[in-house]
Amino acid sequence: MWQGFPIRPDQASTIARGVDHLYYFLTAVDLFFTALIFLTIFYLAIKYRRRSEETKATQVEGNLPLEVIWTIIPLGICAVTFLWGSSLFIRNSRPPEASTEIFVVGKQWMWKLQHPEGPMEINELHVPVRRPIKLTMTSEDVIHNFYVPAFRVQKDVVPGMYTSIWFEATSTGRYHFFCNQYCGTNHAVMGGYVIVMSPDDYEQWLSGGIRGESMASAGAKLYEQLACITCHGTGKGPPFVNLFGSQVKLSDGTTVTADEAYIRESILYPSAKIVAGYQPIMPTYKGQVTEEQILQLLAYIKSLGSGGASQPGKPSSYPPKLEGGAEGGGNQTVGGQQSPATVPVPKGP
Amino acid sequence: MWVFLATEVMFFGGLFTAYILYRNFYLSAFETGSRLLNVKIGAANTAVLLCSSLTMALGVRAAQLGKKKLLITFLVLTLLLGLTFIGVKLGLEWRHDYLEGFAPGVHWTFHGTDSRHLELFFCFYFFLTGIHALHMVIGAGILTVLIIMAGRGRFSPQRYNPVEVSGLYWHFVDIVWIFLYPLLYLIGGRY
Amino acid sequence: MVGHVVHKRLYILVFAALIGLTALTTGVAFIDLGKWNTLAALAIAVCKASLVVLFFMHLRWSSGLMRMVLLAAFVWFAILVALTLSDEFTRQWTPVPSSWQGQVQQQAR
Amino acid sequence: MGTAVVEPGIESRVHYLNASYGIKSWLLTTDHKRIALLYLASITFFFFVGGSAAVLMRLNLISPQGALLEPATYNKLFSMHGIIMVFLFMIPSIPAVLGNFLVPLMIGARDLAFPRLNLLSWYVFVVGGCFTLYAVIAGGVDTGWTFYTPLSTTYSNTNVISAALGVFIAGFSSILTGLNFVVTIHKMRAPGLTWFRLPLFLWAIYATSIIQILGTPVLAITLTLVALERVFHVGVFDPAVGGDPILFQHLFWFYSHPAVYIMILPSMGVVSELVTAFSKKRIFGYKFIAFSSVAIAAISFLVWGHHMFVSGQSVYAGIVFSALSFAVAIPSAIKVFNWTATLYKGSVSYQAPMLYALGFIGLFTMGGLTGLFLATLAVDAHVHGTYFVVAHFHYIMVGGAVMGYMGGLHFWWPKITGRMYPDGWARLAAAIIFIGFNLTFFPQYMLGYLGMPRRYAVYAPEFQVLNVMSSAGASILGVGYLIPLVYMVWSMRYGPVAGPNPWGAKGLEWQTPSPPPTENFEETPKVTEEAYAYGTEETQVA
Repeated sequence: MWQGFPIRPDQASTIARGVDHLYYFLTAVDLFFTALIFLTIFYLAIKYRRRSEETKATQVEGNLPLEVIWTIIPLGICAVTFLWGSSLFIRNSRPPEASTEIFVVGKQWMWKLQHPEGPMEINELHVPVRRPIKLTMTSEDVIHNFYVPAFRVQKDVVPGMYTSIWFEATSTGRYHFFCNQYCGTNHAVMGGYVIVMSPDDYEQWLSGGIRGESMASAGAKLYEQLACITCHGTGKGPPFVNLFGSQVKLSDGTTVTADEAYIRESILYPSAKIVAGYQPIMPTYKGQVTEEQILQLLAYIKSLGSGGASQPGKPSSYPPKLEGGAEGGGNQTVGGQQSPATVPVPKGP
Repeated sequence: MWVFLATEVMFFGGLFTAYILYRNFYLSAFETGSRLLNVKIGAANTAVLLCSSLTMALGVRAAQLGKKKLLITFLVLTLLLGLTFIGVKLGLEWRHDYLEGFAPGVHWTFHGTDSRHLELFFCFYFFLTGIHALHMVIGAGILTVLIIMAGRGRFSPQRYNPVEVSGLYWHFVDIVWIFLYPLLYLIGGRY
Repeated sequence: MVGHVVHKRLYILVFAALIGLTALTTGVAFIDLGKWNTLAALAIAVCKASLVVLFFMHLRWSSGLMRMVLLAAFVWFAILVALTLSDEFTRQWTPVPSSWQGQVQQQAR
Repeated sequence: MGTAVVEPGIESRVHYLNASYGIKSWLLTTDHKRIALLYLASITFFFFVGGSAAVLMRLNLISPQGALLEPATYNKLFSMHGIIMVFLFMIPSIPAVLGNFLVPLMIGARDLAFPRLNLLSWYVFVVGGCFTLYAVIAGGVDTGWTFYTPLSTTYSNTNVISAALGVFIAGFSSILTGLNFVVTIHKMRAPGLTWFRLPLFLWAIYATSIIQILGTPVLAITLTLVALERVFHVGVFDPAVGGDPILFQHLFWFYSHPAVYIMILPSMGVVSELVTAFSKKRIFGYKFIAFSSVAIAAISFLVWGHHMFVSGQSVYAGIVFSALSFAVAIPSAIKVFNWTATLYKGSVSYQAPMLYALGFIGLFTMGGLTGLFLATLAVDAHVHGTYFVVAHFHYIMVGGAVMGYMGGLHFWWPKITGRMYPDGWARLAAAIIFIGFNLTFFPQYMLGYLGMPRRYAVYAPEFQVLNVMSSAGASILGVGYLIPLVYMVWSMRYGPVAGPNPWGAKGLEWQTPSPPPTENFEETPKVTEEAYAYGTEETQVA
């Protein structure tokens, strides 16, 4: 890289190198054809310039083999690029199983980033090097976009749904991130830095300074504060143990996967999907919980075990029998990481 | 004119796309919403509109044959039927839905199961029928002009293109309703 | 420029068919056919629309050009619907995994 | 050249410009040529309004902290720049000005199929323009030209409704124009003018009209929904009631991607005319260019999802749209190769229109090829929404479409006014525009890959060098656009008389006097030869 006049951002993630290679390939194709067209035009334009008013053109109507050739060649190049780009994209879209999950909430005009272990950051994200990080993102107002050029990843952050990206940083340092979907007045300053640290530094950072409680335990508190416990802990409402990732049978006979979107919807709009065997008695929590609190509740529910992951390939059915799932809490994993807080599993009175 | 109708197809097409999408997302709410509409009035109005299409077609035929009086009669009939449709739609149905509190954003009092998706259904209900009614009103205006022109003897078997073109427009609006009626009123089932 | 003059009786017949179909579609809605309700309603609507287009709008006697225009409009509408839905209905799918193992899980669910 | 010589040939003859006088004779005209000039005046006005917004933006970006504007002002400027340039300049530019003027002339007709509808569409356009200008004067819009929900429906406090209404109304003007062209080209061709004898410009205009007719209504209904949602605070894109903001993007891009081809296709048509006329040669591969226009129009409706690769759209839809987007590259490549091959063994001369045409081919090639980066999923996931995109579409729209428009305007200027512009100045301006353009937008490709997001009023200091380069280029580009304005206006009165066919070009429009009489042709011409029949016989001069 030329000092002071870079042609690409730092390559700081496992994804970056692959994207850059494809980019160089395309640049080469581009340069080749641009040069081809420019040189041909210059050559023809000079060779066949009108030397005098009398110069006559020789009429050439067309040439079928030539047309076929210059249809096939671009077609071939396009096909190669498409396959290359798509396969790379698919690979880059799928987070590794063991990713650490960090929750991101965008709002006009700041980023709130929440670590599962507790610390919440604003416009700054500390991550350890060489560990896959998955960002699960949502917005409180308009569409934003979380973009880290050095990692070559971005994704829109859309209100009302969860989107995600992942990356694995390869070298320590500070890397700019931006909001890359126009979001109103202060769009241009809605950014910050990803700070990639060595694992030791990261542990030190985690343990030092303002250390909030873990998301799951905050969620557990909410579970009691918001009185979720009075129904979901007593059997009046469906229990949460091993809920996440399982298949839920609904009263209208269909089943859904209990993913983030489903749980979020059920908190905000309980009557949208009613679990088979239960009454639609839950009030809406819209306006009473923030997006962050929803994420905390989500983390709590995930910490109670996930139905999909507990038996790979053979998902547990839901609702499970009440007495079976009581031991589910405690040391379950959140997104592949040991949850530091022990979450008490509420039992019915 | 056919080219213009192609434009209109895409105009309603955008709305229908959105409708199809949300209906699949929120099936039960849309079915509930559909059951809240008055199917009798809907069916009656469909019949009224079909009648007006018939009189319009007969009107075009009268113009082709150069029967001036018959043409005016049929045009007036078409206009009256069209106005009946608009009257029933806006005066009766919309008023009723509004009073019941089914007007999203303006007067919404429904607080049952899945209220917000129902709101979405009623958004579509008002947008779709509203834009359709707007087309009807424009159609009524065109008919009025045609009646005046016919009264002045502007049309003949050689020159009746405006009548025919307006006829196409009127039938197109009819077709839109032919799709709206089942999509809005019947899709939830009445059993 | 007198176009095709259609006999009055044909119009009346078509009209009768339209009213009949309206009654039918309303009636069908009162019978529980499950998924077939929607399909029946739409099929009947398509029949009715075709009747109007073919007879009232004289498409039966029009040139091929008109038919092409109409066809184009519907093809374009189909493009809009199909490609939009191709996104919306596949959004929950997870991308094909590197190891293909997740795919098996996906199918098992 | 500098003196005003009153040639008898132009002043004594009755033609469309001097057939009648007075404001009323212009405002109530149904003559397609006069309507074309009405459009020319209005879009030139909008071009300079939009252009001055761009100049202010570039000035602001000289410094990372923003040299002179508040972020809110900057946001309004780029929204205004986008809305005005796209909807009020680019989309009507070639179709409504050159198309209006040339379609009847090229097919040997007296006027368009619906002359009054044509006038109506100009008025509709002006009303749409007024709504948009009102939105600007009343405090601006800050949603960008894309009107993304829920920013536009719920969170923006600016004049979204009147801007959306303006675009909506201008859209109807575009629909009416397209409709008029389609019917005219179908029904009013001179005897002997079969489809495969049509000038390629008409093929391009025809393909464009199809897009206008089938695409614009979807934008209209979408913006209606946005406006209704703003008024009633509840609507179909609102996430609060379960609506999907991404659905808006689908509906928006269903029109707005093909809209890019509304801008570029007519330009491609113009270039086909210019390259043949100035190399005195038949076009290479007529049918390939003609069908590639239609193919581009059709495929353009299948690719809109490439604007949404990182929007939360499903990965599978992304793959489908990516494949379809590559498909549109093929017909574009075919065109470029055929134009280049047309020069082969020609007799090439370099008047200003040809310089614009060659500039078009070069810049369009670069713009088109960088489109491949954006159609490639993995690369787009990095450069999406950055200055790379900005550079790419400016290469297509300004480097491509505006170059073509300028070339066409120069080429047919003698036909429109009956007088020549000073060719030396015109060549100079063409060169300045080409250089200024590349200086402005090439650095933006690099900025984009470095990761500078678009629509930023202030930016990180690491991007400054390239931004300053770009701003410097913009000032050259601005000068480049002002020169033609001056000499074109000058030539209307003082330019030397051109004669019916100053370029020795083929095509029916050159067989009638310049400026043409109101009824275009004394008698309906009969066509007996293919388009671009250069070299068969000497061009007849009427």
